[in-house]
Amino acid sequence: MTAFLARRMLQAIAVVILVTLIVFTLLELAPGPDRAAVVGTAAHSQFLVQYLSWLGQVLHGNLGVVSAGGESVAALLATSLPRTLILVGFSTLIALAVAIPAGIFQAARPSSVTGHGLRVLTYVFYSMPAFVLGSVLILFLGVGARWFGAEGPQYAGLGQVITDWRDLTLPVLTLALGTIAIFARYMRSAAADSLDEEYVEAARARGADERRVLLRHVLRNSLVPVVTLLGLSIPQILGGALVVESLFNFPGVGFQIWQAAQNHNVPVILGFTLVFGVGAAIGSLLADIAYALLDPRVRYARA
Amino acid sequence: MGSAAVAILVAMFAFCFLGPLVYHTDQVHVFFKFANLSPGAGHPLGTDADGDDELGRVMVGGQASLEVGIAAGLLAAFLGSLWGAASGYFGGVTDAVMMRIVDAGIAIPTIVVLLLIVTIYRPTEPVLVLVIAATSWLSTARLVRAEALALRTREYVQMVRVMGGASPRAVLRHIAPNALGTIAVNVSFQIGNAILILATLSYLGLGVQFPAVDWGNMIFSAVQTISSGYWWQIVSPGVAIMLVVVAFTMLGDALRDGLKSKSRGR
Amino acid sequence: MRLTRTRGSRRGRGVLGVCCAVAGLAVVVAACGPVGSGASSSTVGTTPTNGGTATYATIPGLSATYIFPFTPGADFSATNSDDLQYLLYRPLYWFGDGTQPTLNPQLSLADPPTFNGRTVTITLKPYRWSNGQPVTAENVIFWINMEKAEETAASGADEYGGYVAGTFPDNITGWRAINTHTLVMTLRGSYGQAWFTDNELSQITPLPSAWDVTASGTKGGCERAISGCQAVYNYLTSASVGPANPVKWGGSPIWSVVDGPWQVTSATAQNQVTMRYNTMYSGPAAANHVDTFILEPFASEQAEFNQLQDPGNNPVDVGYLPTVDAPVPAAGSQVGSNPVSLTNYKLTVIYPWMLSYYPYNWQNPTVGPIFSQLYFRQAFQSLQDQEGVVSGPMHGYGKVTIGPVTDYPVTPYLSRSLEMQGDQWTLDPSRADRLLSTNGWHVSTTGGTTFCAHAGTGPNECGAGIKVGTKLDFTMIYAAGVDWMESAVKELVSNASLVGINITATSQPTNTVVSTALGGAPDSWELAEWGSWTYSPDFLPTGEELFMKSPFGGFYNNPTNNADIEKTLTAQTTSTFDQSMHTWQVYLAKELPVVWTPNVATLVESADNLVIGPQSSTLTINPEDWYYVK
Amino acid sequence: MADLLTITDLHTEIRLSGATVRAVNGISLSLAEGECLGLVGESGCGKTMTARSILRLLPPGGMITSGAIELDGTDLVQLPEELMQQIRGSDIGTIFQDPSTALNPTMTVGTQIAESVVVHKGADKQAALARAIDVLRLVRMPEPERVVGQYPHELSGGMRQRSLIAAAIACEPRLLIADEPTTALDVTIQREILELLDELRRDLGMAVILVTHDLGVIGGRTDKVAVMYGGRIVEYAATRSVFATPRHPYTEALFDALPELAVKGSRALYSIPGRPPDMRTESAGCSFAARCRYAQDWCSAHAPELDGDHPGHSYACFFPVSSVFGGGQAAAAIPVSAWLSGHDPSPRRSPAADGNGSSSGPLLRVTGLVKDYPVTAGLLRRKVAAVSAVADVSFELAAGETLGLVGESGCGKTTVARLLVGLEQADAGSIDFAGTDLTQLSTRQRRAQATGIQLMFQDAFASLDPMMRVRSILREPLLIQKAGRRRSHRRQVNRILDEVGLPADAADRFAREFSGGQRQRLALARALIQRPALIVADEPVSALDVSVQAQILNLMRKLQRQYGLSYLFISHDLSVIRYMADSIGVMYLGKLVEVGPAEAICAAPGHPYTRGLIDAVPVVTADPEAAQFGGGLSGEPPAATDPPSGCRFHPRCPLAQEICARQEPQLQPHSAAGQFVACHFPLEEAVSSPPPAGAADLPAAPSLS
Repeated sequence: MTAFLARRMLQAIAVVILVTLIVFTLLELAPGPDRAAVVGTAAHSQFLVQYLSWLGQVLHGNLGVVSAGGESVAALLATSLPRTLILVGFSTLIALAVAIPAGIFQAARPSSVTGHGLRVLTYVFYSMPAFVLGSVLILFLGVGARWFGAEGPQYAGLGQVITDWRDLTLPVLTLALGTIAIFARYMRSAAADSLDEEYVEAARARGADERRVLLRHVLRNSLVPVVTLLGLSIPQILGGALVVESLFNFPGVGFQIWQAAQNHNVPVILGFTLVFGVGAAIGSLLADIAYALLDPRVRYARA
Repeated sequence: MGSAAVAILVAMFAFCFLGPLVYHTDQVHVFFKFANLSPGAGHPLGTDADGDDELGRVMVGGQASLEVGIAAGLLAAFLGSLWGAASGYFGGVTDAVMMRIVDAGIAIPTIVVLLLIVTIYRPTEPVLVLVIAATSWLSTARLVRAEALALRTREYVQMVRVMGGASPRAVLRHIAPNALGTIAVNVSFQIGNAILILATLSYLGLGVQFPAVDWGNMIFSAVQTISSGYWWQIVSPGVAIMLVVVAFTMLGDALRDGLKSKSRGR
Repeated sequence: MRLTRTRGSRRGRGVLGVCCAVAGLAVVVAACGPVGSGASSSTVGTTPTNGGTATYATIPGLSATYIFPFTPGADFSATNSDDLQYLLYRPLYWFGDGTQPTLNPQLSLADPPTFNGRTVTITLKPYRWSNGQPVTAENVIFWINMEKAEETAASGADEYGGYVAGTFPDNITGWRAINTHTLVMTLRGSYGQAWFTDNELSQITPLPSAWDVTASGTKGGCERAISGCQAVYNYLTSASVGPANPVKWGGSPIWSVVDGPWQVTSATAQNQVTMRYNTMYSGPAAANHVDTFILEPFASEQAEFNQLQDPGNNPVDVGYLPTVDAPVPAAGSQVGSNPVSLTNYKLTVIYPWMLSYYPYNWQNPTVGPIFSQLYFRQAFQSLQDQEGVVSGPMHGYGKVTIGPVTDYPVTPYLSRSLEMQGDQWTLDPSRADRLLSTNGWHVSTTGGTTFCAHAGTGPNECGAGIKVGTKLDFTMIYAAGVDWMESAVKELVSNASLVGINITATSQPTNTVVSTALGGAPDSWELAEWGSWTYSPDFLPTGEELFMKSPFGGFYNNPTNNADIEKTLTAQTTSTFDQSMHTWQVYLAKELPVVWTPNVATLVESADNLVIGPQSSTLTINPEDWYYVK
Repeated sequence: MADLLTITDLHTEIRLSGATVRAVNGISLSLAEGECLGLVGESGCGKTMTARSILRLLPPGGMITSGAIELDGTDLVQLPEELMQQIRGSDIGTIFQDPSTALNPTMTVGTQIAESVVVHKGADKQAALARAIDVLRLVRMPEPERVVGQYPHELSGGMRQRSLIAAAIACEPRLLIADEPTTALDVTIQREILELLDELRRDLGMAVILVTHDLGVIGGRTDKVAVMYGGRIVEYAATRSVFATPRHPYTEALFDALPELAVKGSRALYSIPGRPPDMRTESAGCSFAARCRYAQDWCSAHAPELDGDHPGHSYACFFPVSSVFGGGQAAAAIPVSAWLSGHDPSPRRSPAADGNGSSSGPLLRVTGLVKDYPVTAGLLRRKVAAVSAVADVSFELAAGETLGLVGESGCGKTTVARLLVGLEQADAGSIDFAGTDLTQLSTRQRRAQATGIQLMFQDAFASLDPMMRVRSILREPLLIQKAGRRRSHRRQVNRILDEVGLPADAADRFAREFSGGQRQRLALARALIQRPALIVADEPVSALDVSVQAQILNLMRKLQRQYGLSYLFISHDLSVIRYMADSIGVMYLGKLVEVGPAEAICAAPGHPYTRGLIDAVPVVTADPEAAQFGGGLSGEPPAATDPPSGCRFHPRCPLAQEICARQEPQLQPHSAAGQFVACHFPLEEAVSSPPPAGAADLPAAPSLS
């Protein structure tokens, strides 16, 4: 297990280095002044020299500055990242909490009315761009019914952001619904595969009822691929957060990237992309660890 | 499921590409005086904020959505398959390096890369195809590599060596045709995805540029006035995009189920 | 010049159309400005109350980021100056009198300047800083020294965004305090009084002595000498910006010294700024007013509109209505009804003091010769459907532009005859067809591109520099994210196609459009639309910044016009100023140096029970006069 | 004794979208307390569906349409699902065929064993685990306290099956349904498991239904047998009676197809022609009529009833066989070694006699073959150990002969096959084939040599490209070797199809459209089309039903005669090896422990391991005592990463002494017959009564002659 972890971590480091390279290459494509804002005095030297100097700055926590004489990218990040984590965290938890039972249900009762209904809903949410979904939710649940705020929480304190459920609901819901659709489709297929396995038959033969079969046998086995998907989905979810944050005026990382893109603020885009990339690499690492915890075969086989 | 999906797709293709031959509208000129008319005589689906007939516009917009979506989906699947097959085929260090590149690419949110590229290049249809494909091929690469690795150990592939055949034969005659099923499934998902990405790009103002139009920017324009009650502007392209994306996804699901039962042929 | 953002209509976007503004010479005449309305259905009493909190939504995408009034170009925004700095640190002269963009003696720190040949005398009113010290002539010199130090040091420096090379403070040779409250400046030339007041003195914000420090508690020397300014500047700059500095604004020993009616009590890293009423404020105090004022930033108009529709826990009391969401007013009325979803607000309309147009690139080697032909500009303006854009995508909230001086709000600067004439170039493709056909062009109305059939400079010939076969085929870049602008461009492309003019339009971020048009190579663009030019802090609508071979005017350069403008700048009396303004604008209106586009209104929503009075066309706000009613 | 289970006229159907499969078509049977019933038949005959019907766990679309299943007087068919759940696991225990898939990989073994206790007895976690340990002890699991906390993948195949049995009996059910409990296991373990089931049945007084396709498994262990065919019971009687006088031609055919019995005669194995009936359509007559060697016109028009001419032995046939099979010989015990050493006079070999090839040397000579697989670990994937898959193996194979390689799973026999066909590179040793050392060839030369040696996999379906039509599959070797002109290929394909007994139109179909036996024919056809000298057949019949297995074995022998082929025949099943092979190599953990002429080895194994393998082969007998015959092997081979020192077999060897752990024995001549044995203490001849190898033609047992 430790060897597996160590090797997996080395891979993650390699991925992070590659992420920085890709980001830096993208930076090379950017117009000159923007590049200078990031690489500083090294702007005229060789690509590799520039890259290493930039990497050195990044390692010292210097992601560049937002604008001449302005705030540093790192500082901007420090204030916006926790918000995004709240948004993404809540939505992902909700998505998992809904998608897992929904997927299992669809697999267990594929031809029931509820099963068909869930399937249709899954397809609908899957095919709806986040900005449409968010706008519709605002129109009906926010502006229409006045149940929830049409704008994300604006508080400075994270504690207040979390407790302001009225304003937090719609952004979280928008992001969650799209994520649910992705996860539920996957969960359904994983659970259906699991239900076909002989050990399920064996459990039934031992007198386990449907509940027990689904909860004790199918759930954990079908979670294994879903956890992998979760790890791979992190960048996608963060990308979704970008649309949701701008729609709900929620000043998180995605929002800042989006603003920066509008203003061609390359240092901000690059700095944040780098952090996203590193976050995703870590997420994928965590998913693999979770995978190993869920599936004892991995734990031992790779040890 | 699969046949329903095909039926929807055929209908939507006919609607978008043959529809304008039957239903003639002026989608080029702007007539503010006809703006925001609700559905009725003359405009079965109403008009948009520029006075264009919504029904005709959904047809024209669908052409761009379908063209870009299909081209990007196919291209992504093609690139990803090549990369994945090469990675799985060479194995070893090459595989490790190629897959880490894919991992790194996946780690960067697609939308951010799109933002960056599209802010540098003017988003014309070919650029959008390239850009969407350039960010979507990664998942295919991963999938095809896994498939290639699995296929490489299949006994019928090993038989080629027993019979004295060389590796290219194993790849071309056995691995490739058998991976095609998986790739076909992936193409279907990729196309649906590409259409959605295109729509999201419209939200960020980076989608197809006027005078071209696609469903994404139709929806986006409509979403802006969502509280003004012009429901037909959002419903028409919204239903169209949903039908097509759902159909491609259903098609993929159906193909995958079919593949699954085929591989259990015993 | 100042970067502001028009409240465009595109939602989900942070970046909107840009307006730039530069100083001019000004004489003040009355006109009708913004119009209030907003029939509100709810039952609100009329008894004024004292106290309360007013939350103000800033312009979407532009939050308060810079508290030091000596603001660099990058932060030189309407939000920073109008909504934050002016409330804390009053400018020497206040522009915006009622709805007119003219000097307001009541709100100014000094009496109107008196000119005597090349000297100007400024007499300060007895204002006090919140730390009890008086506002003195030294405080004004502090600013002038600072500007002298920062702007002459390095050419092209951007330390103060309102600076234009060759103008203030380059055009004064001396300045000294005669006594605590009186200051005399010596001018380099004999400038027009209106121009020097409205476009030059308008920049000055007196700075408190408490700021003349190089570190906390270390006295600097900027009030005394230019040489002492750099260190002070560095210190103040670092105290205004930098990581998480907005949070430090509240309670800062520097920024809490104010002479305006407000004082910052707290600010968040997300740029939400809370202010409290400054009880030491020396200016005119209203009988009733709110005592807390909050600036709430918004990323997009859509988010702001959603918040207004569904106030939730933190209602916004004053905010903006996106044009796309505004119902079209009934014929004849200036203000329409509120959207049905906005129940507790009343709608007010401001027509900002600005000019809307977009330039031809006169310098472009390929299409410049075409743009140089007056018949072509006439034909092209005939394809611009100003009325249609106003009634269409602007939902009725727009005003047609007829010449280089804005016709709404009506000011004394506007020529009566021009105003009576109205738009001489309303949409008329057949006129465009005629103009082109009679000048040597083969006009295609069937989908082809019109081309020059007869080269030469004679009658019925295309004109100098245009070869046979030259096609009317243009590229146009325009600012992304402004709904009405996009529709207008679409319609223009559509109209142009009727006479065989082919326009390839591309939307780009506003900054890109602006930087390309202002700084790009001559052949890098042909037509570029970013929106409007806002007259602030240079409040006179004179043409020297726009039409004298200026990048803002597409490098239009015409000797007659240049001479006309010079006359306006040197006019010594109000009547000669107005006279020369009228002469100039009548000439230029015929010249069509740029393409006129309609001005779009700013739609303000304010809470039913909050009285905010008529809002200034200069976009400044006076929350110290706002009060709640019961 | 009252009947515990009574099934009356049970009909079970599976409704698919296009058709209805009548999986169980009116069966009736009964089972008393403590009784053991064998349910026998080919795949698809409905035996598993019968078992599933009792449990009421049918696949999607499956339902019991009529009939009754009474367990102790309660009709299970009518029972609500909740009550049925109470029966499953408590009154009825179930063992599945494949312990590797029937155990949940993400749950500990203990949790799964305890599951029924938790469900039915409401036991808490602690008590349930305690019970799990008890039950594990009952199934003789070593170190049960440790095993309860382990996951299935940490256990060997045999231990997994023990766990599965433990889970089935945790609630001491009164009825145990064992569905092919040993098919997926090695012979050695199969024996242990069967014995365990026997003991448990006696100790717990359970009734057992043993579902199997292998008559060898039920012989001597069951009280009665129900032979199923086409969803019906065609013969139903006491085991002894069925073994003594099978009356239904189908039962008889099953016996005849057994290679164990076939060696005795000079004839080829009997194979049942055709395929099992399509259960989607109902035939008017006897469903076996189409494949029956005694069928008359009458049979295909009328369906026979299940009755008998004397009580206790019923069968459904108009023309029952009486003693065609030779009467009572199966009734008595046939000592294993006796039939294994049986004389086979079939003239199937002797290449020299056939005039085929020179007698200058063997076709294949393998010398000192070694293959290790590295085991990597740690961060840098350093090689920390090696799996010694093949360790210094040498043998010879003459042209036209068959060498049988036998051994438990993991003994390295498949690796030998892969080395021979070039799928793996040997680490040391030489493979001398027709005068060329294959290990010295370049890749290109090796490819060209590939014509000479061909391979058949166990899983024929997996070795046939699912996307290719049969014609392309068969033509591929010709294309690769650029053999002949393309025009001639079609002719060759058609001829080879004919030779392996497939119709010409098979060429245009896909592999998935064929049955298991037909697919193995296709694999054989592909191997043959290049006219190789040697075919390496890796377990070619172990996935097939007995009847089909017989077809393939017969075909292989026919083709061998026809072409003078050599076979390297790999199997874990000694009886099949014995039927096919001229000489036998016995492998254990990568080592060849015994090699020599087939008769000699079967008659007088020199190595204790060979002895154990022979003893483990199930005996086709109805006699319980005969079934218990012999000691067999206990335990399972240790991991090949860390093979035991000295003689690798010593930890399991009953005769092991101190030297065995210290010194590795070399292959030594053992008998005059050319037997070689690697053992410090080789078995003396005639230890277990069979005559010496040299006297292989002597009758083995009185009852045989």
